[in-house]
Amino acid sequence: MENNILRIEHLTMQFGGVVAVNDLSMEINRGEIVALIGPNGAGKTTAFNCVTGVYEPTNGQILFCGRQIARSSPTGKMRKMYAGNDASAFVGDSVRLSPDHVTKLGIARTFQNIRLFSGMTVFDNVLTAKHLRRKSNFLVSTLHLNYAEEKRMREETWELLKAVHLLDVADEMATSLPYGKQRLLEIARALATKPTLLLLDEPAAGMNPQETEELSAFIRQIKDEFQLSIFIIEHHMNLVMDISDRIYVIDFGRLIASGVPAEIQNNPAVIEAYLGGEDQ
Amino acid sequence: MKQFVSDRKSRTPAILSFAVIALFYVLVFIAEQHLPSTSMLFTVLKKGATYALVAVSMNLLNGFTGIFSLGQAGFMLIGAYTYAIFTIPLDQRAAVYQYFQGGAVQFSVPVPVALIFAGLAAAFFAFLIGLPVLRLKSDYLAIATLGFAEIIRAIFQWNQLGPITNGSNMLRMFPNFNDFNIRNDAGEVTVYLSTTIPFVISGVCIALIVLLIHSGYGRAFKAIRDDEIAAEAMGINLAHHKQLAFSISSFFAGVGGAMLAMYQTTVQAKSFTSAMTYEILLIVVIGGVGSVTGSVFSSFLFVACSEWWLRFLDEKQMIGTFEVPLLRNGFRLVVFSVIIMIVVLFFRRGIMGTKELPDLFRRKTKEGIK
Amino acid sequence: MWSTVFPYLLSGISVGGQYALIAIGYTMVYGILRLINFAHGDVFMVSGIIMVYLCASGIPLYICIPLVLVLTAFIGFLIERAAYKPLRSAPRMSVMISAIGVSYTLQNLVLYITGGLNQIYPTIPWISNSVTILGATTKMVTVITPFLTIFLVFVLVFLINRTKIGMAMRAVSKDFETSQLMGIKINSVISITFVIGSFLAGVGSILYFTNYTTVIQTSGAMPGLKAFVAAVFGGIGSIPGAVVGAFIIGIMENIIKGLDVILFKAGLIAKPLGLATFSDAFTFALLIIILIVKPTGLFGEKTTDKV
Amino acid sequence: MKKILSVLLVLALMIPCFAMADDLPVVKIGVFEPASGDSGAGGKQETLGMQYANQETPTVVIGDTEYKVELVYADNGSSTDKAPSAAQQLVSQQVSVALGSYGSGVSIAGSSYFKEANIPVIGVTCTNPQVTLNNTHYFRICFLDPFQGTVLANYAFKELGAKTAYCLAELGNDYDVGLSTYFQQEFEKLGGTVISDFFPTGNSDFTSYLTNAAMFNADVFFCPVSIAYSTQILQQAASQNVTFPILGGDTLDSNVVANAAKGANIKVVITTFYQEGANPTFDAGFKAWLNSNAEAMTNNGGNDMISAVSAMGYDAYYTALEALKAAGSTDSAAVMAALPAVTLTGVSGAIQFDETGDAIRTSAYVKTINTETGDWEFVAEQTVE
Repeated sequence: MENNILRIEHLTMQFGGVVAVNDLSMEINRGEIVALIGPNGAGKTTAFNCVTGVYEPTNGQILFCGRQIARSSPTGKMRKMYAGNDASAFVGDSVRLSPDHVTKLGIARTFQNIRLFSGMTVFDNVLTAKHLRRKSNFLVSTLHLNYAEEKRMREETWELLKAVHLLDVADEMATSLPYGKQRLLEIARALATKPTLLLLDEPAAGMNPQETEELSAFIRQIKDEFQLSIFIIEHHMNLVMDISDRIYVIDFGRLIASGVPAEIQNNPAVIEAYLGGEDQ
Repeated sequence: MKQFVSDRKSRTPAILSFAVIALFYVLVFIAEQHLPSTSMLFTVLKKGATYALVAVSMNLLNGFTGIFSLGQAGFMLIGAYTYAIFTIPLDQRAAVYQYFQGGAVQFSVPVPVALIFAGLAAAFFAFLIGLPVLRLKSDYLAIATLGFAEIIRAIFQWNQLGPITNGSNMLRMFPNFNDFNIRNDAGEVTVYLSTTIPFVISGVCIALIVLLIHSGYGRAFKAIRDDEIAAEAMGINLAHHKQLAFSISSFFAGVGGAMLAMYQTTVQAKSFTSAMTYEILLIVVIGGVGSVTGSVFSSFLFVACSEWWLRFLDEKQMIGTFEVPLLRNGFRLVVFSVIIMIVVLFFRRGIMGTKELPDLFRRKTKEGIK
Repeated sequence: MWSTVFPYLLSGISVGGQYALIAIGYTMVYGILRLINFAHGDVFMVSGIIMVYLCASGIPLYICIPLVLVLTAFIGFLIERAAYKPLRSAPRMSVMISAIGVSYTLQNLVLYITGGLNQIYPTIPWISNSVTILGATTKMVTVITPFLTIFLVFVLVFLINRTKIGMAMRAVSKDFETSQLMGIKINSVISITFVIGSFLAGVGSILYFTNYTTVIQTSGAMPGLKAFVAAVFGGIGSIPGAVVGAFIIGIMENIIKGLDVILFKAGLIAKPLGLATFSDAFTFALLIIILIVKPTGLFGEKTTDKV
Repeated sequence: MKKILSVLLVLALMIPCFAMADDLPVVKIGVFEPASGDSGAGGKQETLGMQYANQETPTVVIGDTEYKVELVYADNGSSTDKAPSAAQQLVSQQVSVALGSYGSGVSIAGSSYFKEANIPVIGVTCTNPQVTLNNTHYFRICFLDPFQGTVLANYAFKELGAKTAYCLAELGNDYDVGLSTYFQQEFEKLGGTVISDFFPTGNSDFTSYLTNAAMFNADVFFCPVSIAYSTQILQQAASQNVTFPILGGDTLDSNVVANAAKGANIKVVITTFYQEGANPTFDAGFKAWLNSNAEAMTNNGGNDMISAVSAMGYDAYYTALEALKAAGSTDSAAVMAALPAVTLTGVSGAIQFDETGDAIRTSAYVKTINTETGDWEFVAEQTVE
């Protein structure tokens, strides 16, 4: 089977008149850490939401391990107001998998604005994310006849928490944790779904330099430990340059550059976009 | 120590709570044997047990899955009718279906079976209703379910369905709580069970709900309550799980309805109004949204106040020759609703908040250690 | 055929007008607080009770009527301050529950005061007189209701579009937090909303009870619920929507009551089916259909929640 | 703040119940009547009869000891879901016998609780046969719906010459539905046609139903509904200038209804148990009592017109006393055993129970409203053999 795990083709996402993502094409190979960077409002998170099935793309298709998880072309009102590039390519039967389905296939994500289960303990947050991998139906698990499975899941959860160094706070309420730990917990929760591709949306946001240091090490560690490919959105350039194998840069929804960190660092277009981005 | 992670807390509180509950059941049984069966206490206990089940089933939706449904009365109605229709003794049907030549259903099933039927019927309707309605957001969902309850009520009252539902007329003569008493040949009661059995029924149901809440599916429900988007991103199928919660909740609401029928000894569609749903909702709120224990407590408290403790407010009371002012028919309800408003406004977390029975002991034991 | 349908149409339009006046209260409050004010129907009922007692106390009508309206408006204001203001920061569900609590309280209070007996509503001269139009005899009020309603709606719309407070209202309903930052006095705006809503409910109650003449603690529940359905149907938050919805529901409901006759006369059915049973249920069926087909209602503008 | 409130809450719950002190031993008679809801007015008027009788004869000699008769009230709220707890209340206070209720539905709903505690109940004006059928504990001093339905049907068909009748009943009200069914059966037997319709509880817009009747060219509009609804129907009928007479059952026999029809251009005919003037001494005494007692006056709807239900309540009270005397004890079971044999000449006529526990009644009063004065006027005494 082909070696790219995620392939985005001519992805365009348009809200009313606003084109958030415009004709974005990119791919992620197995075992890679790929970063998507760009000024605020460049459409990075929108791209994530398209991949994870939160949004239905206006145009384009997304393949995961060679399987279509989204494919659509402008329809209805959109056909008139469509402002992206060629809409001809993907006419015909559209595909849209719901977020939970996408996760089941093996794509897990974290959120830019942390979305932990506020009413639960750290431990339960992670344990809950194991729900989708369970074998037993609801009658069996209601009557707690799936003792073995439950036990296994608890042990796995325990391992995960150990991996992210949150074991000591396992019984705290998730929302009572400091910011940095909450982000780690989100990652642990994502890992609990047994993904092959992990999407990290600004994992270092609100972390101090030292925590960021640890984070980059940590990301590498989990990548190897869980044989992941990682797709990351991040503003911390040091982190990005440090960990990513390849980088895509978008500005106003358009892809303006791609390549290995070294190339990106001294790409005039990128610098311009960023400086421009900063100025506005 | 691995497997003890997350329930590192000692198991004693749980055991203690079991002990307390068991003791309570024993007390109820003993009391029933020795106190006069006419005592208001038993009315309260019977109705309380019924309401407890319904309240908990509503809490499963509103408190644990975050679905704000106001359809409870409708599902209770379905349960009550199903139970009644299937249990009215054959020789009584002619009398009950007096305007419909004894009705269409010409068989009756044993009580336990009928109870399960009641639940299933309610769950089935819930499933159908859920398909379109559960896509709606918070208060739209609430009002839509409320609407469905009203529609169900109208359908059951429709004369054309008379042979089955007895039109808008009362269903009665079906086995009620008193038929659980064991009688000797002379017809005197030897063992009183008319209160214990309802306790057992609703006890079993509530236990099942608690088990569900603590199962993986229960966690999934809570996840949906806390953050739908995150839950979905963790691979939880919203539609499927909401549908599940809705149907299960309705199943138990249906059983509760059947119990209410047994308590009232007659069933009539027109009494299952939205007011009934509001009453149950208030019980849930007073007990604490998201606490099974709370719902159970407040059910008994609510019933006891409205049926028993505050009754005296409805009658003239004399202290010596002085007549206590204001006391007359209806005053009880005024006091009652004022109390409720105070709870809603100032004790928003209710009696228990989100605590459960074991937590109470847990705090105690902790203090003990210190 | 027409002569068959017309009388139902007539009473439909009149009851529709009365629903409309209640529905506006719902829709305005929802527009601003995103709250289903379950107590609104009971405010309507209480207004009726006040009228009964004022007249019984021998105060002449021309004083009673304005007094009732003022008092009703005041009650609306009071409820908001007592039951909703303290919960400004609380989750929406608990505010909604508080509303249910208020409705429960009002009903029980009236039950206590009236002793649970139906109160006969005072007959207001002229508008209680019978008139015959196109062969259908009815009360004057039936005829004037729709016109009065439309008139009041126009006044209201003017108020909202032309005056400063109206502008504030629109701002608040668009974006609560921002308008707060912009220095709009949220609380006074909300209070005024409740006052207007209750005032209209008061007018509605005068018209409604002049038609249906008995008031009891539960009189408010059904009209209230239906008015709310009307508001949702028309697109909650939109005043014209509420009015249109109310008229549609009022008419439909009465058509259903007469459906047996209409079908019978049209020779479509051999004998009456007792379809009148569904006169209430139909309203809710309508609600659910609209919610599923177009959740924002006929005139409601779309709201998107951010991921 | 919270502290204080919680204390208040506790207090509110803790207020003790004050007991009355008295020298004579007390025998309790339960009054199982609606004091609120749609039938509230009727229930109160029925209760008035009992209260009057009670203050007329406040004591009774049972065996050889004199007892003070205490009326214990329970409001069944005229709804079948409130009735059980009201019945429970009376049962828990161990009444020797209960009276009531106004409205058949609530009587049926409460029945089984009295049965379980074997306390006898004397139905006052609950006319649905189902109340006493296969019950050993439920008795009744009024006539039954099949009888009343027959009387009404005959009157409508023969006296009013009606060929088409429009029946309107409240959904799920056993009294309404029952009576209109029996009316329909008899009326159709006589060769008339009947259109029957139902309105949901709490409905207040009857214009459409009246229109229905008109559209079906009904010659008579039969609405045996509770006072709350009948008043509205009459007024809306008046405002629609309906041509057909309005026919009703015993529930309409109330001054509240009469007042509602006052000055309106409508014809109202009903059947009932008692007509003012049939027993002058009772009338005089009762009116005097009403006028001396403000609360009673308001409960009677503000004037001293005598409703048949009051007379029935009065008779029910004395029936209960007779039963207590006959039983020779306050034990409810004994009273139940004694009741079938009890006979009494009440103000509403002779009372004697048949084997099902129903009073043997063969005549009903037909009344109409004089819309000028707003009074009930005697038309005829109908007898069906």
